[in-house]
Amino acid sequence: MSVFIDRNTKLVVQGITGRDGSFHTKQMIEYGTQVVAGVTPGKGGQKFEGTVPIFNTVADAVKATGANTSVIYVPPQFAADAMMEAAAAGVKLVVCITEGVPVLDMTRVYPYVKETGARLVGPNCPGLITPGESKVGIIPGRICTPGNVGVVSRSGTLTYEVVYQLTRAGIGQTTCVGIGGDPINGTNFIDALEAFERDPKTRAVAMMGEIGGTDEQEAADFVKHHMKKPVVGFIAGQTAPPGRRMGHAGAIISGSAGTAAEKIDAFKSAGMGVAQRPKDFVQLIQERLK
Amino acid sequence: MSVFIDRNTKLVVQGITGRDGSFHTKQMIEYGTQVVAGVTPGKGGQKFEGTVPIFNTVADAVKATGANTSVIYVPPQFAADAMMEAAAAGVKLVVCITEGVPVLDMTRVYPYVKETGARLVGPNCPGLITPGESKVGIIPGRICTPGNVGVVSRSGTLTYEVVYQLTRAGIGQTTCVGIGGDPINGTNFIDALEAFERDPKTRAVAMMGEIGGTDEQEAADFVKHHMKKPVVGFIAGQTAPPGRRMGHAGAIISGSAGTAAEKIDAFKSAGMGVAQRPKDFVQLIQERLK
Amino acid sequence: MNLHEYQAKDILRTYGIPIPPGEIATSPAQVEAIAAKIGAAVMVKAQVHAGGRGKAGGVKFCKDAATAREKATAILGMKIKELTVEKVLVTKAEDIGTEAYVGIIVDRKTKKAVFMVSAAGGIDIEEVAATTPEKILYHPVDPRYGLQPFEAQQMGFFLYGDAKQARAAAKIMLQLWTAFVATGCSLAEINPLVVTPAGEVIAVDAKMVIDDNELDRLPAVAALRDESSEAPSEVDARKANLTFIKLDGNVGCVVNGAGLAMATMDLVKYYGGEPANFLDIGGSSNPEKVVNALRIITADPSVKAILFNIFGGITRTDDVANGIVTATKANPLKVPIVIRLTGTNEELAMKILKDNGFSASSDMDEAVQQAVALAKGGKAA
Amino acid sequence: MNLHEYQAKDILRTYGIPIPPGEIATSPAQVEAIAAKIGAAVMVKAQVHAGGRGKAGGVKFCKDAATAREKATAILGMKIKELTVEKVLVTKAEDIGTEAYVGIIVDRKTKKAVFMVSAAGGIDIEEVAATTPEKILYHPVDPRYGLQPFEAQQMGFFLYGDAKQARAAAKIMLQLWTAFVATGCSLAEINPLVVTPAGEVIAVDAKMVIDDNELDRLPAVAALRDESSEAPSEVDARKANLTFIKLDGNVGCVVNGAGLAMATMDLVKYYGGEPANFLDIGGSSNPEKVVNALRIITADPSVKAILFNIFGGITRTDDVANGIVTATKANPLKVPIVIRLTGTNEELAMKILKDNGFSASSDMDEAVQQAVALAKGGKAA
Repeated sequence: MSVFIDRNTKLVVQGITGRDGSFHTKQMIEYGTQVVAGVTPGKGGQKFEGTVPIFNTVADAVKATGANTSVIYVPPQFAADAMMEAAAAGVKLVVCITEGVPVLDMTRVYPYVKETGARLVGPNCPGLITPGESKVGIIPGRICTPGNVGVVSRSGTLTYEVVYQLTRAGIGQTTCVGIGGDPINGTNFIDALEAFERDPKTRAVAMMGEIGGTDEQEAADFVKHHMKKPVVGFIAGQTAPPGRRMGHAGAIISGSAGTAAEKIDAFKSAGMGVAQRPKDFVQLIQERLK
Repeated sequence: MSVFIDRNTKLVVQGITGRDGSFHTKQMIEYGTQVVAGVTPGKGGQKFEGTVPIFNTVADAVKATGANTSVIYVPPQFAADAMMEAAAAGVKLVVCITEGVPVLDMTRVYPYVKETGARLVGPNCPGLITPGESKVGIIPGRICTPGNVGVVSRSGTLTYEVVYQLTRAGIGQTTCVGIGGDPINGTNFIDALEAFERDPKTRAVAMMGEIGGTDEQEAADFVKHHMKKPVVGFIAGQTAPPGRRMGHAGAIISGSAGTAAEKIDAFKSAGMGVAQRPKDFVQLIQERLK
Repeated sequence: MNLHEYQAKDILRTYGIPIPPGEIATSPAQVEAIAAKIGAAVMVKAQVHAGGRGKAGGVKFCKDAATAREKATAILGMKIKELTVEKVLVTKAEDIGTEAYVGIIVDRKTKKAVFMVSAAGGIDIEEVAATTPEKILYHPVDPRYGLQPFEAQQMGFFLYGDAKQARAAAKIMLQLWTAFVATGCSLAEINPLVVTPAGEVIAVDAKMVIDDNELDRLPAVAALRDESSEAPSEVDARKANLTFIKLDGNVGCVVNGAGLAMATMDLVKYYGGEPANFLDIGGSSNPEKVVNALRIITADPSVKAILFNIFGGITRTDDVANGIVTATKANPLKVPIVIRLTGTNEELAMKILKDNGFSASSDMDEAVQQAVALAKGGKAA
Repeated sequence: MNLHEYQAKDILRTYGIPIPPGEIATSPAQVEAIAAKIGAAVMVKAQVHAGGRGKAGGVKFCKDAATAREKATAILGMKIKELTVEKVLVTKAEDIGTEAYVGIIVDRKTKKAVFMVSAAGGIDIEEVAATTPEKILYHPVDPRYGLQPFEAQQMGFFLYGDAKQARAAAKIMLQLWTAFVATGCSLAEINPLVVTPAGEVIAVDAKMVIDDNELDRLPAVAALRDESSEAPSEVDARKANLTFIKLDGNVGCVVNGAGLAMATMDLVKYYGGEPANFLDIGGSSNPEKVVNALRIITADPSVKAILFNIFGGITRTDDVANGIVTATKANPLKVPIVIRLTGTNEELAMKILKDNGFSASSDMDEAVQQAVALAKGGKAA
């Protein structure tokens, strides 16, 4: 078992002929993902690498191939439209890799996608991987191995680091979910934790947070009240200078400055394990899987 | 029993100090409606006629008085905002009397109000009256009498005409609902028919339609498939020149030109009684109440 | 309110829609000068609020300026569906590859503005809808988000297989949407949307209908009204805030409320008469409206009897009574009048009328029958 | 991107918000001329991207033009939080009745833009939030509908009992909302919003922060960037599409991804070192970025060792390896370098590095410990 994606995931790639899109589509196909369609307006009728049919619109792609998931590799100024297009076309999972999407775009995209009933992961995220079954996004396949630990993270490369260390220690993963680091994103920690709690195969969860916002505190609260499975957390940015994007005003609304210390305290009071270094996950998870 | 309004209706009047608002508020109070508050921005703290407290905002009025229904008598350029304000403040029924609201405003107001869970009646409507209990809007109270016929109409004064004739013939009404004649309105025939079908006191329904659109045809379809109670219908505009507001393009979308003949045919094939003149309602209803 | 083709094009041009250059003219000399300035073949197009201008001979291709002058001489002053052509649009004649249709209208059923697009353009969309409905794509726009680029692109690809043309059409649709909302339209259409032999996508004809309720807040749009293209009595009525439509009968009707006004006309017909007009004095009345209504109706020589049918709600019947008294004092009536009123302030109204020598009934059927009889030259009952 | 007060005011003025007249000056003589033109008491206000300008002596009331020149002489060139004052805003000094706060920020939790308004203005809103949170009204704006007039009016009445002032404030909030969206803000605030003794509602100070992700599509806004008010190394990094923040340590870090970059800094500290910077080369890499990153880091004399920590995903490690080779060939390094890389195209990257005489590890902890030791002057393990 797994969360969000599995061997039945039928993927359409938006921006399949771009630099990043084409590179990672090859990687996904190589990994075994069912890439059933690509979308590049104006290239409808062509084939990617001679095998994957390309369509002008996501609606056409879904109609012709039954794609149920979309992954987006388009430039930031087109990403909001691409997310809405995918959701409107009826896919159930939209994964947006693109970095640099304006936050006001996301204030509109979020309710739009939600109203269609689709799940959005990202933007500015590495996507998901269910080792041995399907990879949607850019998480390197070879660092993962099937197992029973769920991984969820706001960071891209930090996720790889942790997954890499888990895999090297022989700890496999059910699904790794990169939710992305943007202020407004489609799937948050709680959504992923809820899914891992329900997934029969997942026995423990590794969760990587960052400074800023209060998502980690709310996730800790969720762990405390709604989860039976053990969760180990990490916060990046203990030594980082205060974030410069939002200033303090954001913290007033959230009622918190979003510091690493606050978040670690929240983890502790939720009874979670706390990793000080990425490599600490290995031991903390091992203890909880015994 | 009744539909939408009754003796428990607690009303806030938006635009209570305007020419129409003040005149009709007096009439509503006289009729026995519980007018608990008025709203005129800038006159908060004053009292209307020495008795009804005035507030600056609907939110203030609802908070202070528990108003559950609002009626709107503000100029057309402010009506969309007034409807949204009422719905946002938590009233469950919003009745907009104002005529001349731009239709593009209504395309936004309609989903907004719906999302709050409130019912909108109007705009450009005479409102509702449950004889002997409550009157919200401008339907003259003295032409109504309590009874067991539900009345629903797209027209204002035509409603009065029919109700007047029913009352003179000794046929009382449960509730009279003026849904308004605008292209986009909050409550349609089916909504009212559904409510009358559920209302234990209502035994028959009089329904007044007009040329244009396909609401009457859909209502006839609803009567045919979902109503046990008898319905008598009338269509105004058999001799009217084709409507000049929308041209033919609207009819393409609706798949119909919205002529009187089409609508009367729909009534007939739904097994409804068809009144040729307003006064015909009397006999047709009497036959069905036997 | 209908806009002329040239007005719609002027607006759409400001939103970036590619439209061939053109200018308006009221004389053959002007037409010739404009055509000479364009320096290519031109179209001379009658600017009247009527469909079927082409069939009526109001749209002509002219290979040069001299021909344009000649054709314009025939078009200016001609009548199309009873409307005199006062102005022509002189516009560059474009070579036409394909013709498509793009329109937006407000739809009652979905309660949204809806795009209609079809690759079968250049003819009336009603005809396409009737004969080949599968050639029309309907796309309702969510008013909360507005038209999204991907939606426009989907429609663009519905029209054109060529990606460049699909993208150009999508851009035009986004521009048309912005214009539609900003201009308070109930209908906006481009027909035909043309692909030239060179592959350019351009709007060759355009139509916009403005929601009358928008005009108060859009003074620049309201200023586009061309009163010369409307019947004078309807202009007069509109200025008095009355809804008036001239008909062919002889019973002049003054009613409050569109539904009751239509029902009254229907009843006139039912009892063997013919209504001379539709006239709705609307809600929130004042005596002035009634004065204006009487003035407009009595100006029509075919009116043989006047019927008031007023059911007071927001309209106060005493306002109406006062209006009748004021108007008839200033201009004594030359035809009989039948007054039916009931509802708000009815007692007061009846007293005012009685004090001024009018009788009034409260029964609609009676009043209509009486008015029909009087119009036929019979005596009042 | 932060805008200066004068830039924010220029923008808000175009949206109709009432703001006292003012002009920007870079010399005392200019200040005097502007003050003389205003012809009344003025405020001279330092334009730097730092809070607490008033406390630092960067904002002065001047009763006349001569005083303005004198105060400006002191302010121009002074340092506020390490930033040199290069410009001052000279603006009409307004009599102040009451001071309120009106701000909009994008809120992560509600995923909406949220208005914050408070009658306790003129001081930092953080202070109000900390001491009297009940004095702040929060109002999230539904992005699908935008700010509605009734919502603005509710906020207006929260600020002011007087209806005229409440309406004026509501109008300003609607204008601020339009400016916020059109300018791609993540924060916009008016503090204080002032009611003058005459009862006028005006914006006396304003702040806008632009979402950096908006700048590509808003070139007019992007052009407002004032590079003179930023650290040169950060300007340099931004131009190279790198996220760079200078810190106080001696281990120069080059990492891909903000999360891993922060975790790397944390690990440097964990192993007893001090990071010299935060530097994220971002996703979709190319060798050029690495060249620029090395240039910026080696320009800092306090850097004693360089640590690369690259985990390839969308970043290809061969791009990074090529960048290191190119950069060091052009400018040989003067400090030791520790390279850790793994992930996408790792084998190729390792080969490139090896072929060019670099060693690289794939273990993060090892690499960090090694870099810390080298920075302290110890030998590489």
